[in-house]
Amino acid sequence: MSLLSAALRHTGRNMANTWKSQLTTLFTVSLSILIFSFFYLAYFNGLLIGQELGDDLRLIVYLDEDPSPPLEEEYRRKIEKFDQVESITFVSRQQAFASFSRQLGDDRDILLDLPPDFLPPSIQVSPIKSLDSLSRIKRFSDYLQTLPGVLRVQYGKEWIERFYSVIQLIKIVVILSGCLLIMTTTFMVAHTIRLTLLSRQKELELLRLVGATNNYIRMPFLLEGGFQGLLGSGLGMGALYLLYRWLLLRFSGSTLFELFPCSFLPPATIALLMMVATLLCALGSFSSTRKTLRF
Amino acid sequence: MSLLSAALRHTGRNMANTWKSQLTTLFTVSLSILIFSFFYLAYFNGLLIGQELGDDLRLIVYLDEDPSPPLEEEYRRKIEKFDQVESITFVSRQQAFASFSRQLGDDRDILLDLPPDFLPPSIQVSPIKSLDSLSRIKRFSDYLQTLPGVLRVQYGKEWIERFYSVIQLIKIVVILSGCLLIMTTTFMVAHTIRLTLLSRQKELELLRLVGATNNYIRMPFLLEGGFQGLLGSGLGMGALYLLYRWLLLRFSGSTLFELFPCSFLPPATIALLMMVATLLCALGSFSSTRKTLRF
Amino acid sequence: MVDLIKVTKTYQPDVTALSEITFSVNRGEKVFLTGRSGAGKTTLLKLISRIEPPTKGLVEIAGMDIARIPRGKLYTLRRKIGMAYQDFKLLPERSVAANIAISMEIVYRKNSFIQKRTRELLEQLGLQSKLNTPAAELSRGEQQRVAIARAVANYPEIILADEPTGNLDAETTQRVMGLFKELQRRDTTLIIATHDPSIYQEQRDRVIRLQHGLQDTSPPVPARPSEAVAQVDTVL
Amino acid sequence: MVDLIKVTKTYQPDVTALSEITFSVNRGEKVFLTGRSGAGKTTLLKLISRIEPPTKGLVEIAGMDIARIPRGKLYTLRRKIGMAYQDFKLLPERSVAANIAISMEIVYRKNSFIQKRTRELLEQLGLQSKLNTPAAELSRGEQQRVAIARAVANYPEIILADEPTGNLDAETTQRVMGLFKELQRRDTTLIIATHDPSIYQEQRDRVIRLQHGLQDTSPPVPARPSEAVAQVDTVL
Ligand SMILES: Nc1ncnc2c1ncn2[C@@H]1O[C@H](COP(=O)(O)OP(=O)(O)OP(=O)(O)O)[C@@H](O)[C@H]1O
Ligand SMILES: Nc1ncnc2c1ncn2[C@@H]1O[C@H](COP(=O)(O)OP(=O)(O)OP(=O)(O)O)[C@@H](O)[C@H]1O
Ligand SMILES: [Mg+2]
Ligand SMILES: [Mg+2]
Repeated sequence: MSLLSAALRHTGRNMANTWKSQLTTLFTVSLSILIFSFFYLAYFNGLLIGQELGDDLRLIVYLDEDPSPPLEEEYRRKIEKFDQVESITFVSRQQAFASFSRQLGDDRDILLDLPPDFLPPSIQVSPIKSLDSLSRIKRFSDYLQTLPGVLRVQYGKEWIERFYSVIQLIKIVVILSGCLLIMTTTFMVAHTIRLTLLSRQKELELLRLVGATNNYIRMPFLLEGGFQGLLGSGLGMGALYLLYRWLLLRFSGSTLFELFPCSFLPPATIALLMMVATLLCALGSFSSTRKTLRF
Repeated sequence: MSLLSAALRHTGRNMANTWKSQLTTLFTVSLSILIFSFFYLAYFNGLLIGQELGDDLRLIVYLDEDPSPPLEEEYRRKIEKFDQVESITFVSRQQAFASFSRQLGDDRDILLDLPPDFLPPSIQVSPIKSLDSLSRIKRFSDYLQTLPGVLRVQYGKEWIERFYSVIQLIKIVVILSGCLLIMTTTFMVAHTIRLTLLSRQKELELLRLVGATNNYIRMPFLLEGGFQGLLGSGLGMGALYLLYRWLLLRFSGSTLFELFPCSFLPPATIALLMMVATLLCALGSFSSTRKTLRF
Repeated sequence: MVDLIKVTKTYQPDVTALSEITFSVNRGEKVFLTGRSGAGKTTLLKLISRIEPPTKGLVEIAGMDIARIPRGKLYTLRRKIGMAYQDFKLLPERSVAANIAISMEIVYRKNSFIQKRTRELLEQLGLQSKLNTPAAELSRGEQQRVAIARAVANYPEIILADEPTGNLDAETTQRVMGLFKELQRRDTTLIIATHDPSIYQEQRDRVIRLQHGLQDTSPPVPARPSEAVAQVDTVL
Repeated sequence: MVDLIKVTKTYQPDVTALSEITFSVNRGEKVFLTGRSGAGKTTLLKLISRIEPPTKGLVEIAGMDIARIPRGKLYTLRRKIGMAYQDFKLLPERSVAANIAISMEIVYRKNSFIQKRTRELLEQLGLQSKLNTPAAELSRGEQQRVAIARAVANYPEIILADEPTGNLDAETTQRVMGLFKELQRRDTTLIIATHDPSIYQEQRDRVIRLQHGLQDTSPPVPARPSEAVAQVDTVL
């Protein structure tokens, strides 16, 4: 009891005395959290956008004959056995002709002389979405090619390849910068703690010499670290939210946000990030005193 | 002369005495440079990829008649007046039919009954590439629509919009993270210098008290800062190069690097970055002593 | 209360600060520790408060071998001992009152007690007006008195004073010695390291003399002719 | 050489450390500055070396008003003055030799000179064996001697010694005083702040007495009866 109240008193006094360096630490923590969660948010939304972008991704399997219903069932079964798909649509000769003429628009007169069955029937397969689906789609296409009665399998190969390349690039950038940033953050926090310790080394040694218990000496560090972690991560998250709102506003006119749904981190993630930050700061600060309490 | 040699001696001794904190500083500088140049490299290659990706970007202007050569000249003149273009190609009815039948491949028999002029002639316009061209292309398209004899203007609207959205997203991520990282780097370097100063404050004060000139006191800091900046940025660049080589190797099998040309930063940029880092560190270190030399 | 048996202390690599020191101090006794600069006085005090471990030999406080105290329980020893360090070890940014309060705060003394005791000590040492001055803004002699006040504040059983009057004039020295006498009346054990013969010459207390780390058991030689007045030391 | 005219020093907010001090010290003279703890001795020395500016009054060194020296030229003043600080201001991680060398290195003395002078001083002060020991591993008295050695090493015109013998035993004090005498013979001006009557009692030098920041011009009263032996001070 008296330990806790003494620790609280000490923490308060220390923070009041060294508010400059305290602000520095707070700023460091906030910045680190901001950077980290910014990248996480970017990645999170990248995944969302990736899903959205992949929506019209489908394989078109041209057949030589309109399949009979039992054959349709057979195709469906075989396709579903190979890989998960989102939907399978059968397009008959008529449907193909109708949609082609719709696509031609004002030029549809040119089709007048053509027999309505000059286009082959097809199956449109939409595979399940994932960010690594490029090779899967290739394998899928190869498989479909082997099915009986299949003329040709077609998909937006170039478009898909390019799109997935871009997504892959984003992923690499995000992961690598994530690693670098975790390093930086760790480093900065360690640095800040070292600075704080250095400025209080004398005091810690003295406390030890006059007979304070280890807990008495370390408790204020635990509290201080935790407090800074909590406040810092709160500020960082706040800054991130403001940044997010600003971006939404700034680009609300552009096609970017019309096309893609953007969303902020879910509350559970925010809570988790803040908790981890608080814990890390508290423990980091607490354990950093170990070296000083040798003798 | 004696000043410089004394300063060199001091610098050497200081660095030998405090090699631990020196290593910390070095690591900080390296990391900062690595992070910064990594983002720069990502942005740099993003631009390259953007150019590459935009390559098949073109507007197709359908005409009602094959234009006569003077009309062709007229079109060309009008288009070039409106905006810079990379190329203008005229496609006659015949050429359009030929390329359509090539596209159909094995199914070309269906065209046998059609007259070879059932497709309209067109002009294919490739605008100059730039990363902000989406709105420009829209305006271009609107303009072309107004030209006499134009049936319809077509371009891969969706594809372009999506592609530019992704590029725009990358741009935002890179710019924002760039800002955050510059803040962080500045902060870390200031932090490190503060730590160094703190550990040498006593010495600086003493030197001042025994009658050393300001230059004598500060020169070692200048040299030390410069040396660390040079070495640190060199190491950072080295690390970036290794990272780059590793990425190339790691993804050499994937489509990413088959599609896009990837290149390292040009030597001039590297030299510039290193020079700036060296200067900044030297000056930062030098000027940080100002406060200590008050009395 | 304090017993040293054949204690040797060697600093790495080859400085023998103390060799084979043996003496004991009873409860309530006041003992002076003298010797030339570098003789090992400070080292001896550090051994007693276990700031340094002895290389050889046994140090006992109240019959307990202090080398046996585990690191986590060291505070029990340190609370018994009040040490006025030769280099003071004050916290420069804290006020005089805060510096003195430290030794009482760590044992959760009441605030009212702390304030009363602080004022009383400062008055005794002539520092009333400096109560709220940061320690960095004191003269050396004032700092020295604050260090002494901190050491004695919580009524420790043993007080180790290392050169407590090195920066003090004669009159202030008298005040400090008065404070020590008062504590002695409360059965406090005092060990005072000093090179100033004037503070032990006139007293009937025991003097332990060190010479290059060795215990000097020869009868004391007057350092300067004018001081050879009254040396009543009972060398052990 | 050193002239103070009606010098007053007030520390913010309300500590008057010195008021209206006037005296002058001639070249080659040795002057003792005494007074109780907190009387203002250190403050006075700080004013002379311009570590602190006076609140009022004039401080002249060699006829020059030192308040007029621009900040960038301060080193010319500081090189004339060697000061042994009361808190030593040694660099704890550096060796004894390196600490002493500092005052010579800054004026680009030759290495051979530095080494010779360092050895000579250490021998004179009985510290030969500590040449390469880090300053942090010295006893306080040893540190004090190193501080004195650094102050005098480059033969400054003026030496200010602040309590140079506070941590020294009688015999070592003699060595230090011997060193000072030798420097005086080289026409060095010495101002020594001390509270130890024994080091000025026996000398024929002038004593300046401070009392609560005021100059005490009354005839000196013996601090302790046993010391009222021979006080030959000529108070200004
Ligand atoms: N930096 C400072 N700020 C405020 N007050 C100060 C400062 N330095 C000294 N003082 C005060 O000025 C007065 C004179 O101090 P000074 O250090 O000159 O005394 P001194 O004669 O050297 O004493 P001692 O013998 O104890 O060293 C003291 O009351 C002291 O508290
Ligand atoms: N940490 C240390 N490392 C190495 N040697 C040390 C250390 N501390 C003290 N010494 C050496 O041990 C010897 C005794 O030192 P100590 O501090 O005990 O002397 P002292 O009697 O207190 O002297 P003083 O009167 O000068 O304070 C000295 O020669 C000193 O140089
Ligand atoms: Mg000692
Ligand atoms: Mg003083």
